[in-house]
Amino acid sequence: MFSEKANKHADNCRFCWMCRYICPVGLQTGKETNNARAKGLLVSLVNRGQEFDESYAGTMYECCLCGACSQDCKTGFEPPIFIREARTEAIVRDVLPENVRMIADNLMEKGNLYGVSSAEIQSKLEKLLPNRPQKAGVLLYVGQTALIKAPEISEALICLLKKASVDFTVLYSEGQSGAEIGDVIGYVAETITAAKNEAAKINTIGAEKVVVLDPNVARVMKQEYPVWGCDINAEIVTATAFIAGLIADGKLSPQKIDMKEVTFHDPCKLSRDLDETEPARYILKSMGIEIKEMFLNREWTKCCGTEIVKAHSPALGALIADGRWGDAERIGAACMVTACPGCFDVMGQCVPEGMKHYDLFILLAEACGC
Amino acid sequence: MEFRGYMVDMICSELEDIVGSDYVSTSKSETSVYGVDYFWVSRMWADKGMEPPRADYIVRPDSAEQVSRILKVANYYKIPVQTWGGGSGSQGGAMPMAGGILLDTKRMNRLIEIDEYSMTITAETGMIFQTLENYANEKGYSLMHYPSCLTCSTIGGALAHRGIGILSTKYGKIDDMCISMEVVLPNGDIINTLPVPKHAAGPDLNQIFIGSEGTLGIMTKATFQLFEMPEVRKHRAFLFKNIHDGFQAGRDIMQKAKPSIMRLYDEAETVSIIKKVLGVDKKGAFMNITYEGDRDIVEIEEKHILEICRKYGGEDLGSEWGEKWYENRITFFYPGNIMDVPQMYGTMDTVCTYKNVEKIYWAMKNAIESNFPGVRFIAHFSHWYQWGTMIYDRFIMDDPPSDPSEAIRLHNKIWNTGVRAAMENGGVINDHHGIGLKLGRLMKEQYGPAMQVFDALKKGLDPNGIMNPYKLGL
Amino acid sequence: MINSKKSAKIWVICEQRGDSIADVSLELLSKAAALDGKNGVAAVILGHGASKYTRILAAAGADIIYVFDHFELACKDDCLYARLIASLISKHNPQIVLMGATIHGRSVAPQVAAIIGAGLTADCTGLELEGNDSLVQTRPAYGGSLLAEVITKNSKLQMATVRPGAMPRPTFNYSREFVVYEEEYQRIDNRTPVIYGGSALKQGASFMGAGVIIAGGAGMDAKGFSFLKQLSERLGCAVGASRAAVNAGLAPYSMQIGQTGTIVRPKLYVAIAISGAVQHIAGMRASEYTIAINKDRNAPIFNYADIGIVADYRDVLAQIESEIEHFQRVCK
Amino acid sequence: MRIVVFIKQVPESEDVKIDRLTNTMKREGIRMVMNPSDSTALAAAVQLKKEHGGKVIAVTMGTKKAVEVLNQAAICGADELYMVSDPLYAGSDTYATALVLSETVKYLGGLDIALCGRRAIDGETGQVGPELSVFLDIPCVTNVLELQLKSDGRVRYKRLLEDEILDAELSTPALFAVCEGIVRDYVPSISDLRRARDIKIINITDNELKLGGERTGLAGSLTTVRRTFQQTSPDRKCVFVDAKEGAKIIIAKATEAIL
Repeated sequence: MFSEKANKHADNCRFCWMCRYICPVGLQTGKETNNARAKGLLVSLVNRGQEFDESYAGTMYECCLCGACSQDCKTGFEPPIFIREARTEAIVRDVLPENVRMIADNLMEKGNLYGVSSAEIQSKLEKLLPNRPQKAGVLLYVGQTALIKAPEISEALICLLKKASVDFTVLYSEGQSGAEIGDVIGYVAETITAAKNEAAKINTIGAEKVVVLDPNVARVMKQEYPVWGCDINAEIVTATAFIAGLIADGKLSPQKIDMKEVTFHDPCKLSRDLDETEPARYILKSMGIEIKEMFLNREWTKCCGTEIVKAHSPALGALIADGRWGDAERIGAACMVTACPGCFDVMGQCVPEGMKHYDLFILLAEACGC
Repeated sequence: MEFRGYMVDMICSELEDIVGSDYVSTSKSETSVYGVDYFWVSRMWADKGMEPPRADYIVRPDSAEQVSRILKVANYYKIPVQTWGGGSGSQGGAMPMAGGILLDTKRMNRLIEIDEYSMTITAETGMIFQTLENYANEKGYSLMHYPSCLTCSTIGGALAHRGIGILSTKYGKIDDMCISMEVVLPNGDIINTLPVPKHAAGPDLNQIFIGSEGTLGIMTKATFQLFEMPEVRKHRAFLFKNIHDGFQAGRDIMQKAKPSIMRLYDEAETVSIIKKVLGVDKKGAFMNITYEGDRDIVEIEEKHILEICRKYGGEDLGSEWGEKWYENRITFFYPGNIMDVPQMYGTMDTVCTYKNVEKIYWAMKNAIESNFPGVRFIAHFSHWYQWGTMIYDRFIMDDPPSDPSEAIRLHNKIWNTGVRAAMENGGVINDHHGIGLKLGRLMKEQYGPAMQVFDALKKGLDPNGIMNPYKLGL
Repeated sequence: MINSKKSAKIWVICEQRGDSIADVSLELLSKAAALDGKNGVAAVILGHGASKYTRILAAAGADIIYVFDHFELACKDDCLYARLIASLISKHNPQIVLMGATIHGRSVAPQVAAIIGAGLTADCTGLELEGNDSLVQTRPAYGGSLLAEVITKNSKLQMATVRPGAMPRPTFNYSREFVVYEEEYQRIDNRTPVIYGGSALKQGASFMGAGVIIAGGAGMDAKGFSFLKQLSERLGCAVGASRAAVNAGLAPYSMQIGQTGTIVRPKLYVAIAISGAVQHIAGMRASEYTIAINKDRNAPIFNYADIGIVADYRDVLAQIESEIEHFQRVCK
Repeated sequence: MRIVVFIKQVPESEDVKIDRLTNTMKREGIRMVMNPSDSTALAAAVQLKKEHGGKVIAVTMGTKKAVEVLNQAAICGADELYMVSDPLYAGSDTYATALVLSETVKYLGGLDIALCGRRAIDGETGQVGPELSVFLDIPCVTNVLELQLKSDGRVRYKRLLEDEILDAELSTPALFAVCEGIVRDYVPSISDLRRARDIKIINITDNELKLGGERTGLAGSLTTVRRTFQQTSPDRKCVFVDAKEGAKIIIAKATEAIL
């Protein structure tokens, strides 16, 4: 059963392909089911009596929820609304494809995509910042992707915070923020409960600022938490914005790095949803790096493929990432910088011959002599 | 898992053997999605939750070689092959009416070459046209082919139905832009047209396949000319007392200048659509003109255009509305702005010489409005030539019969009436949407004995008649 | 001859409010007299100490006044009132029974109608007599975008509740003659609710009789609303809020104006940072004069406004601040 | 405890467009939703159930399309769903509707607490609740803001009046017509949604209620809409002024209105 809102959006998208050219999945797979129109059409057909079977469900997960379609829509329709609800419907009707069921179960049982135990996550956090301060002005929220898939980024960031002598700590009991589970099972009570728990944990630290490393998490905390009634009594700041601030205040003074033909890949959530396109560019500039922009940049960025897609369909994830690498190759870039643990992990798996791939914070840590 | 039959599975495994099992699908969700295109009828079916026409196999090859092998299999089993690019055609050309194979070209989306010296770009035809445009833009060029479906259609789709873009008045239709092609013939042979379209080596092969709507073969690669980005692109809008004055101005302008866009809206459309999207609340015939290129040349063109419009009493609305139209050129086609089910509607675009333009416009308007109460008729004139112009006329019926087959019969009757009115007065069956499923029946009326040329091509190239049955009247 | 009147054709069920009579009851008495004075107009008044209102009811147009005066009626229990009124009606069989479309009236009237089996039209804004007997009742439909003309059928008694302020102001004639019937009250059962007391809505938070209402939308912040509160105290006007603002926690629900809140019709309505959703328009479109303030020139609210100000509301509030001294000088 | 909630499907007010020729509502492209105050009533019912146990029984009367609101009700926590629909009942006014609903309640075996919205945003009469209470011979309270069930089976409630918020108490069975209050979309859990899928909607027609055609539908209605027409004064002509000018006008008009 879809909400009235979802139905309205689906019924408007079902015969309209206008955003196809911007859909990272559709462009790479060339599959007709991979565009907003197809997914809207399927939802509307289900509402008109067609059976919602496993093949429908599978289709709904071949999407990054990157929001490029909403960004493109001239009349303001938002496919992610009904695609998310269709995912919920798939779970309710118990028609999840095996590969998706696996990550859905991980999220609901372990609170992360990868089925890592909370004890293990805690130990990772303890390793990152042994004997953390109980209270601090800044709380660094790392997020599961950075913890499990890109620990080097978390380490670099922590090193930078120390270098700038920021009074910060981390949350050893980090769990599911609602970002990943919300994309996999939809915005249902379970998702909101997870978010509420996380908000409560964060509030125990009593920090004024929560610096969020993972843009997906930052987006959910900034935009969905208020709607879900999960109040964090602190300012939510993305790591890029926070670090850019430290550089501007002279708390960090990076050395020039000699790199040519560098392009920057905007994380969807950062550029489209939080419209933070400049802090990352400012950080690169501070290292004397000049950016060779890809044709699709800033809020028009093309999604890397996302951790979630990679988790349930590795091949598809890689295919989508290839598409983005192609954009970089065509403009003659020699290396790509990303600023999101997800992008780092997904793009990292298929770096083309002769190209290099860096994470913004790792690069900066280098430049700051960490 | 119901029993599907030995041969059914045999064909499936042969197709999987060609393209790989990931790229052959018989799933409910995929066949549903490929069962609805932009054709009003298919949308009406979907809106009523009716079972769409389903292909038996969705096949997604990624090279001409694979296409060739697929066509060989199809010919052996004599099963239909419908080619699907973007599916955004309004004439039902991509609908899998005969079941069998639906061949989606979108995996063939590689950029082959950009020859900046000869100013050409070559790519596979499954590429979304906007992507091709982006690739050209990355190098500072453009194809200058901006149809409203730019972002959703494929290169192959534009070629297959002889498409047109809003800048056609200066840069031409797709058939003017295409230089050379690779085509897979129904028997599986892969052929190339000559490297250039202008020669004295017999008729231009390109023009046989451009507009063939997948009935004579499958285009797999195409080369187009590139244009430099214009130094300036200026917009201007005018309001004429009536369309007659607008026509005269348009005709004269075409003899003197080369605008890229020239669009004249009839009184009805001026008050409806133009008001809705541009907020121009005026009575009369709205015309917006765009001219572009090197600054100094453009200034001269502008001088002529202003003079001519003044001569015919066109009120100069300045550049604002023209710019506004250009910004909104695609907005017109988004949900909420464009007609949609449950309305019944259609675009009966035709093209003719200036002599016949007004005759046809009034003939169609009267034929539609007098024969079909409750049907509105609006038109604009948006692609101009030295010798004539295109009439983009639409009919809209707000509450069509709810019974599908009744609705379809009425739909066909309206189309017959409108298109015949055009043909009887020197217009043609269609200008740039193609024939597809919608107008096939009227092709013989249009061509008369000349139709045998197409029939002969069809028989010669596709003896088993497997290529996109029921389309193009072939 | 009026004294000889035993019965009346049109009845108005009057409502006691605090220690006076609700304006709408008086409006209805005058309207009833205007509709068909010669066949007599009766007023029914219930409450504790209700007897003391007979003169003003008569002055407004009542020829006959039925009074239920008993301390047990002080609580204004709708169900109890309904049953008393119904029994009185079935004793005298009037043709038309009118009542104010107050919260009380819109609860009592339907219960009366159901007991008697009478046709009832809610929240009318117009009443006319057609021929001699048929009451043509006009009421807004679809959030006020249309008017519906309703007539009663299959029922001798025609009932309507009428929107406060919809009828002309009453004219009073204290020399009119009238008869009063003291009706005897005896308790029916113990279903009467126990009242623990009421918390009066704060000054400026009640729309009752408010000549000026200033309403804020979700486009405003808490600071803006607290400014409106001060303003209401200084101007003596009421403060309202849009649904969005209420949902955003900027104002209590009791202050919500619209289809899902209160429907108001002040002399002056000022809409601040309210876009003008259909459901809000339904609640304020009857206002005599409307001034809208919004950043967005295309906000629908402007289609319903006499004066439009395209600006950030803070700037306008600042301007009002500076204007207000002058206003208070005028009041003195 | 049997808590019966009466819900109605109404057009989403944002979607209502009037056909200026026929002076009726345009039907196409309209989203149908649960009447706002009804969904508040439903939420209150589910809350009562959570605190005191019992069954929430959702009843709607209308066309077949109205099953959507019943499904919605199930998601929000209703245990039984009844769809009252019969050609005979078409065109019922508030009186006839209340009669049909009261018969439905009797057919279903009575109730302990009845809840409904204070009024539907399409009809805007608010009469069905009070009329229904008479037919059920139970007391009713309208414009209720909040209510809680006490251990002695009585209901303590807050009622919004023009000038005050009343705090009172009433014995059950009784009917409460609740205000919209702050309507928040209910966010269901996966299990809510699964549970809802398993609840079957039970249809009730005149075969069950045996009211016949005289007392129901158009025939049984005591009022009839003779015609609909447009407001004499439609949208106003808006004059735009700047902030300073505007502030002056506001104060001037306010002075005039208040003095």
